Amino acid sequence: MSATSSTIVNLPDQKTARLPKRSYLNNEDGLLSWLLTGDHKRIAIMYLISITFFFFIGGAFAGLIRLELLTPQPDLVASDTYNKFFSMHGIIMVFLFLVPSVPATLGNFLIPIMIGAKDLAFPKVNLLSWYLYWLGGLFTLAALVLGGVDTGWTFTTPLSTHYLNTHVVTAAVGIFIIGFSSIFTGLNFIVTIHRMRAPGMTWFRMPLFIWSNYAASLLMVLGTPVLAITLVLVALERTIGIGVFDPTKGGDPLLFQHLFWFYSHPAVYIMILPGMGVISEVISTFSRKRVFGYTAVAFSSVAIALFGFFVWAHHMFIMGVSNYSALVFSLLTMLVAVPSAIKIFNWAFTLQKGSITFETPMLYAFGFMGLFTIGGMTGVFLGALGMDIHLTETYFIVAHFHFVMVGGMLMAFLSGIHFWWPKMTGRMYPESLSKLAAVTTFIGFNLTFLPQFILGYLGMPRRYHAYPPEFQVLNVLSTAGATVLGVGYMLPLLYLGWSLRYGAIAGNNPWQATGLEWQIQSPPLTENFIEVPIVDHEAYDYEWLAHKTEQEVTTVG
Amino acid sequence: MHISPVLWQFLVKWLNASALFPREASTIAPYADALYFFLLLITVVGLSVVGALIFGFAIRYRKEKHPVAVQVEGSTLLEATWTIIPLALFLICFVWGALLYFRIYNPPTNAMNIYVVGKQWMWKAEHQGGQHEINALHVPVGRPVQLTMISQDVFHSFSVPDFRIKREVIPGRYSTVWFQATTPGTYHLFCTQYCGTNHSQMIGEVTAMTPDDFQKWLQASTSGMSLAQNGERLFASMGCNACHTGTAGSRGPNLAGVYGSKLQLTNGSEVLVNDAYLRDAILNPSEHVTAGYSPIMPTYQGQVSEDGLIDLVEYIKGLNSNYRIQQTLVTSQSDQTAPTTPAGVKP
Amino acid sequence: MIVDTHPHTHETAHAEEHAHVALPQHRHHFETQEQQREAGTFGMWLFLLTEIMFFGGLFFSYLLYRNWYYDAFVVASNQLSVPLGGANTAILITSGFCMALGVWAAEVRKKGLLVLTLILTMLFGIAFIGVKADEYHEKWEKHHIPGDHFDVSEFVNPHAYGLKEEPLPPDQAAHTQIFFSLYFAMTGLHALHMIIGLGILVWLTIRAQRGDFTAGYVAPIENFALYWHFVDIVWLFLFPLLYLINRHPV
Amino acid sequence: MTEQHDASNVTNPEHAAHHIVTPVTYTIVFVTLLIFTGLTVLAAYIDMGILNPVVALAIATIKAVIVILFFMHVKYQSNLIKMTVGAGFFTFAALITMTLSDYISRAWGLW
Repeated sequence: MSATSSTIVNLPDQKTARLPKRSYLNNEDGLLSWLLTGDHKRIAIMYLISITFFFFIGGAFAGLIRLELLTPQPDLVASDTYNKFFSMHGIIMVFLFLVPSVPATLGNFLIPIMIGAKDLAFPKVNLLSWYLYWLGGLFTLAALVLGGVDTGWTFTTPLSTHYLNTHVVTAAVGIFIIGFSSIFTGLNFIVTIHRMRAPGMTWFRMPLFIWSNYAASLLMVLGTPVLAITLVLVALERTIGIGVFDPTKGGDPLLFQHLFWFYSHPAVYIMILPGMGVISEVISTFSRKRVFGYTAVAFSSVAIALFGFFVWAHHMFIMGVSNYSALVFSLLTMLVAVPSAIKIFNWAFTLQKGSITFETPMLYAFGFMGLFTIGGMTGVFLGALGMDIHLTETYFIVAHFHFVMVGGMLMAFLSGIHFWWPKMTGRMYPESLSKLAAVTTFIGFNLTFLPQFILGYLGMPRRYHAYPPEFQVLNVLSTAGATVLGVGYMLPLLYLGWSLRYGAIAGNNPWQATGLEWQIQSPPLTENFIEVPIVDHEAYDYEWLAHKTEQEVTTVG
Repeated sequence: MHISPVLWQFLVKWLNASALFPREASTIAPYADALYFFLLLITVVGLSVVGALIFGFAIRYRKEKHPVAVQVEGSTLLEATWTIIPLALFLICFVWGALLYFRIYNPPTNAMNIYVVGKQWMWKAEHQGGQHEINALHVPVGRPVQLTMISQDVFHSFSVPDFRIKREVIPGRYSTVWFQATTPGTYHLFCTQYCGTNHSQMIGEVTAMTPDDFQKWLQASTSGMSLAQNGERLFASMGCNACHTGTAGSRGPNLAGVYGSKLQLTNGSEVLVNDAYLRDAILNPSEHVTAGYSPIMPTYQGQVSEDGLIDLVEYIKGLNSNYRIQQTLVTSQSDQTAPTTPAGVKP
Repeated sequence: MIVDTHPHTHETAHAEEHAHVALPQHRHHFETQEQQREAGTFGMWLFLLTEIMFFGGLFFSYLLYRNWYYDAFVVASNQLSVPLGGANTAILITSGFCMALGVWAAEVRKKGLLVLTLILTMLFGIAFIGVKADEYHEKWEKHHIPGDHFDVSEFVNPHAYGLKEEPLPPDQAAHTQIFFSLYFAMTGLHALHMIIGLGILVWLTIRAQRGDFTAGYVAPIENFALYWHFVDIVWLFLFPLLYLINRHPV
Repeated sequence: MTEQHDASNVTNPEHAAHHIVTPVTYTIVFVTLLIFTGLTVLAAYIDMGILNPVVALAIATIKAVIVILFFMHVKYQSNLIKMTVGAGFFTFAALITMTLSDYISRAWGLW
């Protein structure tokens, strides 16, 4: 490895390299060995396949939405069909893709390995949560096949309870079940992180990926049940008419909003926090430096989780919450933005005095930082009370949360998938093609969603099937961007599939990263570690790694 | 709005011309836009700082240039800097936003009141003179207009982007918003809260007119009966006047001049009589029994529409004496004795 | 290959650190049984945390509407039978007591006692469900189940039904439906938890009969006891909140 | 247990010794719970005004705490478990107080 090369990738000699004879992938054969497995890595792979499946279903709906919005007239589909498009897009993307995306795939795969454990604390519960995910997914698909749901993913009462004739209860049952899948995942992570750490793996030696997943897990465990009970009440209201959310019977429709957003606001942190964990790992690895201000980044995750429970009513500023309450929630919203700012700057300063290379995961991470900054700052627009009045319920808010969820979370997810792909499969993805995909995604994303900010300020309401013609130019831009974005997302599916067979053999540690997961073989053994590791160094200790490599060379070589 | 007005006009005009910016057609719009530009500014600055850091470091410390990383633990000073500066900026945004919020949601006392009823999928506007409009709203420029809004079914949201105002229209509860249009013209009116199948058809036009034109419009589109007159008719036909006679010893409390007063209730609490209270007292009378009266009033839940409630509220609001109540009680055929239009609501 | 190694491998670690032989229930990925037991307890508590929040949403709805429609809540609440509710509280406490004894029996390895206490726990649980079913049936006959058949005439005109209550104005009487909605949602979900618990109890009893839990492996009994006690606690709040809002003559 | 624990294993500083609660304790708790149940019924029949719900909730809370501490062994558990229980009630309290902040202040005035 010459000092002037522009990459840190260090692959074994491809002529002699072989995948390990025994790994979690070939430890047992047959479909049943997968469907009944307790191995967190296999479950992670099953999750990866499942969420990819749902991602492309949700993505197809996104495509249809953008296609309809190409022209101002309601010409592609009827309005109730359009309403089903965005409802199914939201439900599938939020509950079946974003919430489980990083935790259930990368988290499942990596959390035990990163802390030096053989598996999650409750492997059977882990498998159960995958089955619950699918059961819930099947309910959602059933609602889709039977004719779809047109409540929007927010199930606003009394619309969802009294005024729609679609399969609301089926979808609610689906989400209820998926909620328990998410609860069990979170529960498993918390117990694992508390109880299963290897000797020497103290809290402040844990990789930041663990910290952020831990914070997200807390939110999953404490927030999701409130959504569950809310959906139960919605289903009861719809089937029996219990009146709790029905203004004609004395119920308060705003109560639904409170209970729904008590989960659904923390849910956005469930979505973004694990992504932030990925970014910490990637930035550190590709700048060969310990994350700047490790403690601050770790605590900011916990702070986001904690504050995350106290800001939900900012979704209801114009919905009739009391103005005093709006003040309090707006103030707290401003406070919750601070930890995110801390993270962004700490990542930026991690680059300082590093030795930076630009592999695909790093490109995605750069994309994340830029887009998340925009997403976060536009969140401040919406947190400022008076501005929120004009901006809420318009395309501004659509653009804002897509910047956070897609520009942030999905970028982080793709970054993580590329980063740990060699570990998960033992093979490298094709570098130049994946860089192309990263750039395509970034361009496509901005083209899709930047115009929507302008549309939002112009006042174009969200969930509109038809719109005034003067908004068309920006909508056409957005649709064009969505096409590019679609290509950007199809590419990884193709080349990652290709790499499963033809990718270069990665070896144990292609990035020369410090995490415990990189010190074992790729793909790992079922039991992860042959011997229980004892941790005697901080996370991201590149000197330790260099020292260790040196020793290996002298003793082995 | 501390930028020079010339610059401001230039900026806004230019943005308008490029169709990237909504018109500023209300007194609130410049205030909202000022905050918007401030937020935009700190976003651009923040993004530039982050971008500069990333690109700067990425170029300066790329592996070819800087093959060996120097480990840095962190820096409390730096971290404090980027905790405190964003926090301060966010707090400014909070205060500014809160001030704007109260500007938008605190109507001036001299505002002219228009009622809006939202239903799937149309907007009904009701002027005090009895002019009804569907999916349209005519307002005069230069005069504050307060909208008292309610939904008949689901959540809707009344949004006029060019005025920078928006407020949820809630089933079972009045919500209000106000604006003062500055420029005559027609503006989009949107329902922005998803409300079912034809959500995107629940649109309309707000027409701001010069006061003269507005007066002409009012006269041209009158239905002959003001809201209060409709209310009076309803008051009689539903038999309200049987108890609320306004005479001593009547079974219901005196309603003349009740609007705006403070009432002592039997449960000991004191309430301010406003639109919301009147509506609630008609629908849930036994929870709002005026001290000294017994809870004998039946509920009118489900018997009177939101429009009817608005008529009743408007009638009670303008009730200064019990003279007409007693008169209608005598004739008891209110719809045949076409009442003279009260001076205050001349169409 | 490995970072550093533990002085001994997983299997030998066991033999040295624990005098007794590893139990068959010991899972491979835990270092020690102690770790496994604590993980189990911790996991169970986290699950109960979700249950707190699950019922929490309902408790908040109750709090809100109780304040809004206090009079309706009082009248509706007085329809519930305090003797039945009180008896059910006692039954449930007794059931919980039996369960607690069961944990002790498992810990001191008395198989017969464990099976006995589990069966008692179950019987008291069934008794609770039985009483609850009787109360539900009464509500059904009186048309106090929310929905299309809900009938407020008993509250509007109590004297016709031989009740001594003050009549409630119709607009307030309509709000009794919210009370009954919450009553059925809360007690119904509570009863659902009981029924799930009873199902698990049957399975535990069969395993206890086989002697699974009296050889040092008590985690399932302990964790189930946590669940069962939690269900008790929910009832300890439901009873005063639903049955005892205002029982004193005004 | 703590002191005999493998010193190199610092991963679990949060655990406590396993404690067996005796039937005597359980019986005392059982009887206390029954007495409190009787008390709460009695209290409901006495008019204490605003204090009625306070007393009812106080008694219920005392009962719940007793069950949590003894029947559910939290008194003998590690701090981790105690914190977990605390976290649950903290979040519940957050839900209630923050939501109530809206409902209570709605009555304060129009703006």
